[in-house]
Amino acid sequence: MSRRVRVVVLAAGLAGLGALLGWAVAGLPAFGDYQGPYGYALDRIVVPLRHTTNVVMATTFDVRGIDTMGEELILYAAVLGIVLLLRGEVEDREERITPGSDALRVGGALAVGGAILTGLWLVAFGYVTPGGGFQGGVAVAGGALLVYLAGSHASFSPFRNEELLDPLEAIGAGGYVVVGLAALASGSAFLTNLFGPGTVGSLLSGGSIPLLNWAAAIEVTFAMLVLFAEFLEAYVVPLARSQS
Amino acid sequence: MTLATLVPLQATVLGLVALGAPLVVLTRDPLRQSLVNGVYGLSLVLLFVVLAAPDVALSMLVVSAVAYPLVILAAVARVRAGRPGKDDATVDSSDEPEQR
Amino acid sequence: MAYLPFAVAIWLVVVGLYGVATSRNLIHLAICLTVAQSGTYVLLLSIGYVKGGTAPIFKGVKLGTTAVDPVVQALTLTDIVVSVTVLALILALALDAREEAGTVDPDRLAEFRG
Amino acid sequence: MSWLPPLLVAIPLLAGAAIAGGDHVTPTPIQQAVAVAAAAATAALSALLLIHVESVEVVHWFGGWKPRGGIALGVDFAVDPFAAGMCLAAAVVVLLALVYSLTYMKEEARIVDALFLSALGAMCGFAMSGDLFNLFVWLELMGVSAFALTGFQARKLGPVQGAVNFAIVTTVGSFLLVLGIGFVYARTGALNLAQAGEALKGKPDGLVIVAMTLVLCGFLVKGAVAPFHLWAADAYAVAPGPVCAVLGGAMTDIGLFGVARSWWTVFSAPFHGHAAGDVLLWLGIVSALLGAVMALLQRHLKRLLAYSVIAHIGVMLAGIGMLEGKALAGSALVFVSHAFLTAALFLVAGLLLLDEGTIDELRLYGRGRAGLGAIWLAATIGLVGAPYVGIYLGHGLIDEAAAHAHREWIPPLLWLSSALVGAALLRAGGRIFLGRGDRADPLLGRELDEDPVTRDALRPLLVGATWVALALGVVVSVVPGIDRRVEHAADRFRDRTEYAGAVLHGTPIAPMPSLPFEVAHSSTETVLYAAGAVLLAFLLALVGLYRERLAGGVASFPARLLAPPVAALKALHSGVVGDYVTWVVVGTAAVGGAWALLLR
Repeated sequence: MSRRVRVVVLAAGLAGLGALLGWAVAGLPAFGDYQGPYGYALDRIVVPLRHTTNVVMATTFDVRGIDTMGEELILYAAVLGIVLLLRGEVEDREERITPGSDALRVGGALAVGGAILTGLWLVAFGYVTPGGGFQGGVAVAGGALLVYLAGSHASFSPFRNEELLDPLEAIGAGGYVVVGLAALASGSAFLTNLFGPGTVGSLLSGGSIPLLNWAAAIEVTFAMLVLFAEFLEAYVVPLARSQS
Repeated sequence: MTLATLVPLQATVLGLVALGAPLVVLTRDPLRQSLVNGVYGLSLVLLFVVLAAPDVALSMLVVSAVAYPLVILAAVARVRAGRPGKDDATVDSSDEPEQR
Repeated sequence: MAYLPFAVAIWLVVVGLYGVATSRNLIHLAICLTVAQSGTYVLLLSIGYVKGGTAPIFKGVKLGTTAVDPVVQALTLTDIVVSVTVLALILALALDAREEAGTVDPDRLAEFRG
Repeated sequence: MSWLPPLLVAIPLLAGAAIAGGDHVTPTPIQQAVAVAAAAATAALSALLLIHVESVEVVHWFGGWKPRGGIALGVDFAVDPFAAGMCLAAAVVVLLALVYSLTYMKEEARIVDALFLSALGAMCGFAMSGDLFNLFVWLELMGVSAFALTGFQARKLGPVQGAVNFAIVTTVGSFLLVLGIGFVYARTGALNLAQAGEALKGKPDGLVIVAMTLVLCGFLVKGAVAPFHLWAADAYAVAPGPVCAVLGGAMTDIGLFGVARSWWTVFSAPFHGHAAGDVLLWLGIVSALLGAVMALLQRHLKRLLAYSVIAHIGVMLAGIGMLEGKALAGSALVFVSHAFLTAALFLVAGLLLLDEGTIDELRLYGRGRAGLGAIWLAATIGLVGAPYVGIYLGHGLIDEAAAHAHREWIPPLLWLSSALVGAALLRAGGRIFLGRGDRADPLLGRELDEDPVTRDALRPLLVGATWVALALGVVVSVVPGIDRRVEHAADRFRDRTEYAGAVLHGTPIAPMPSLPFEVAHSSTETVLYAAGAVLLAFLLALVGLYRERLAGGVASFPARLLAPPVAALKALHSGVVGDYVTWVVVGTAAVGGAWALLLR
């Protein structure tokens, strides 16, 4: 198809798709009138059973924990794939190192500390208040990357060490599966919550939820680090310099 | 927050999101687009907050403030660095005749 | 207002798909994909919204308070992670395209046809 | 035995993580042993599960969140013979591909083992899952593993294009699926298939029609059904042979499993009669014929095979779309045989690349080794469905179902598709292994680049894996008692009430009657159709080989007549992802429109 024909055909198709979706929406209850039983039941069952106050995270890591296992492995497989796609071609790259100014370093270090602390806090309290392994993991990885952006390349190098990152990432993804298998080995269903529910709304609530939450956090943090490192290698620093 | 203030707020944020999407799509230069996309991401964060979904809002926040920009900017930089001097990463208006 | 959020969700999907199908740059295309996907987030969250409901987090909120649906929020979280991974994968492929073909224009990548 | 299903997912996924994580410290042989052992264990456990579920439905509720009062709280795996059989087929295909890869894939690409395993875990999860959103998660995991497996040889334009088109089109397909899931959830408040089906009983309206369109089209994109199939040929053309074996043998076809599963557990509840199935039937027939014709126009072997996969997927979808027990059983048998035969053919293509450095039909003229030629010929005969070989029995069951439903026009179309695919494969085989026929054919287009294999592969191992795949695919039609058992399993698969009872209330299912172990007999029509198809395949192959040498008038007439439609078909498969996305959008709108007209 030439581009012009494509746009015409596409417009017709999108009009049709839009009409279909509109037809479906007309059959929905009005916004805010949702009455489905699933979420309602979870809102009432989960807190007494698990003592975690964040029902979304309890859903993510316990009630529908298998979805999250799949999700962690999606992230894992995607990062493996990206490594496979990108690592080959940048082998002969030259190392480009820019020493940052002292002020930049101090500021960078502070920002890094802040981001990493925020990330860890998000992970730690994820199943009590908003937050969780994914959100915290991305924040921690982002914080670690600020080191790189602040220009002190040397201090970022541990975060680029494949021999360190790959096993850690695998421990996060595999750890989730192992927690699931542990329950199976003890005679319960896969991913059964094995520990007592603990105190309502505290860090000791939720049984296995904190374990899975931390496994996810580890997986996400190191997946993101590998991801960023693969993409950023030797490119962002020159970019930052050329734009400053 | 009472319903009286929440509903107009939701409508406003929905309007922002609805306006943001075509802006992102129609910004054809990837570098500029990643900035517009960042702003669009923040409007989504606001929307999720007013839809009582703080966890999703947080996710969207870290994704649109950390993950997307880092990956996109790095990709843009690498695409541009690929062939020095010739910046055809942003060529999008070159509607040269095609034989298809 | 009764159907506005759903209409916005459809709009996002349609606009995003338009961008995907007409894009001349894989990076642009990948971002358009995330826009279309954001339509799915808005749809899911709007479906599970309950008027006057609090967030489904019962820290300092009495159990049994009307809350919005937690399930759609869990689904959206997964959906967001998927979107990040797909974006990164497509960008990695775009970089390969740049490397091997010297272009990131999907219309010019047609080595195979027929 | 309810502890078994999660293992089919956990074992390959954990092994995959361990392999990739230990990449820097573990010696290669150990990694490879772990990969092969994990796939073998998955296959063995699948077989065990398959035997066990003959007369029970194994339901596993993750986290022990059992349903309360008919409301599913957690996520379940519900395993019937079809699900377990799907796992077994996928595990065996992946196992063969892994063994083949040991010495075939590039040394630095060892991570592919981990990706193979994550794809296997995802396929098993998809086959067993009883939850809509969980299906989406496994579908994504499959996709993400496959994108990288497809594109990692990206040292050329082609692989990049193939992987880009694959990734973008299937991602758009998954948006459709998520939207559909959202609408189902909005209406029923359920993500569990059984519960959603119960809630939709007898309530067909616009929302349900659209939800069905989106969910099924999402799966059809994955299943490479026309007009959603365009990505497949590009992706297969560039993936290494063993990856293609997994893609074409199991991972694409599994999209149809999603169609069948979601139809018979959810959408068959609100919709009755044939109207809904007819759309699928026609999509299947169009795919079968379009794929077959496109296969005839290829000279790049993996691209040819990709279109052959599309054609056979069309046959399977037609069987599903007839909504009959026998026809569904036929589709399942076609799937099993096709999975192994296709894998064998892709593995032969990989070997040709290893031996000769190319997989171009014309460049390989007379260069293929005789041993490979034997495999190629046998697999082709099996894929046509000669009497009692390969997909024959599956075809036969579809024939019987068509006769039973007084739709006698269906079988000839499906057999024609098989014959055309067979002709394409035989023609390629004739040139490559016998060195017969014209040395040029303008209809086949230009040559495409393919990187030669640079490793010292252990050739006997590769040939051995290929023979095993061939043998498994050929014998399917003569396994004693297989037809009655698959039919029984198909009837169980179609029984929504029984499924819902087993999943939501733990009601035991009806026990399996004791079925005899005898080789299936098929109707006279089927024997005739099969013989005719084989004959037609050979005739057309000869025409394809000697077209130029035929008397001037005979040769030029069809060429002149065929040129415009051939050009149009080739233009349709433009290789441009924008076009593909456009067709996905148009296709979805058209399918939804058709259902809107038929079902209201």
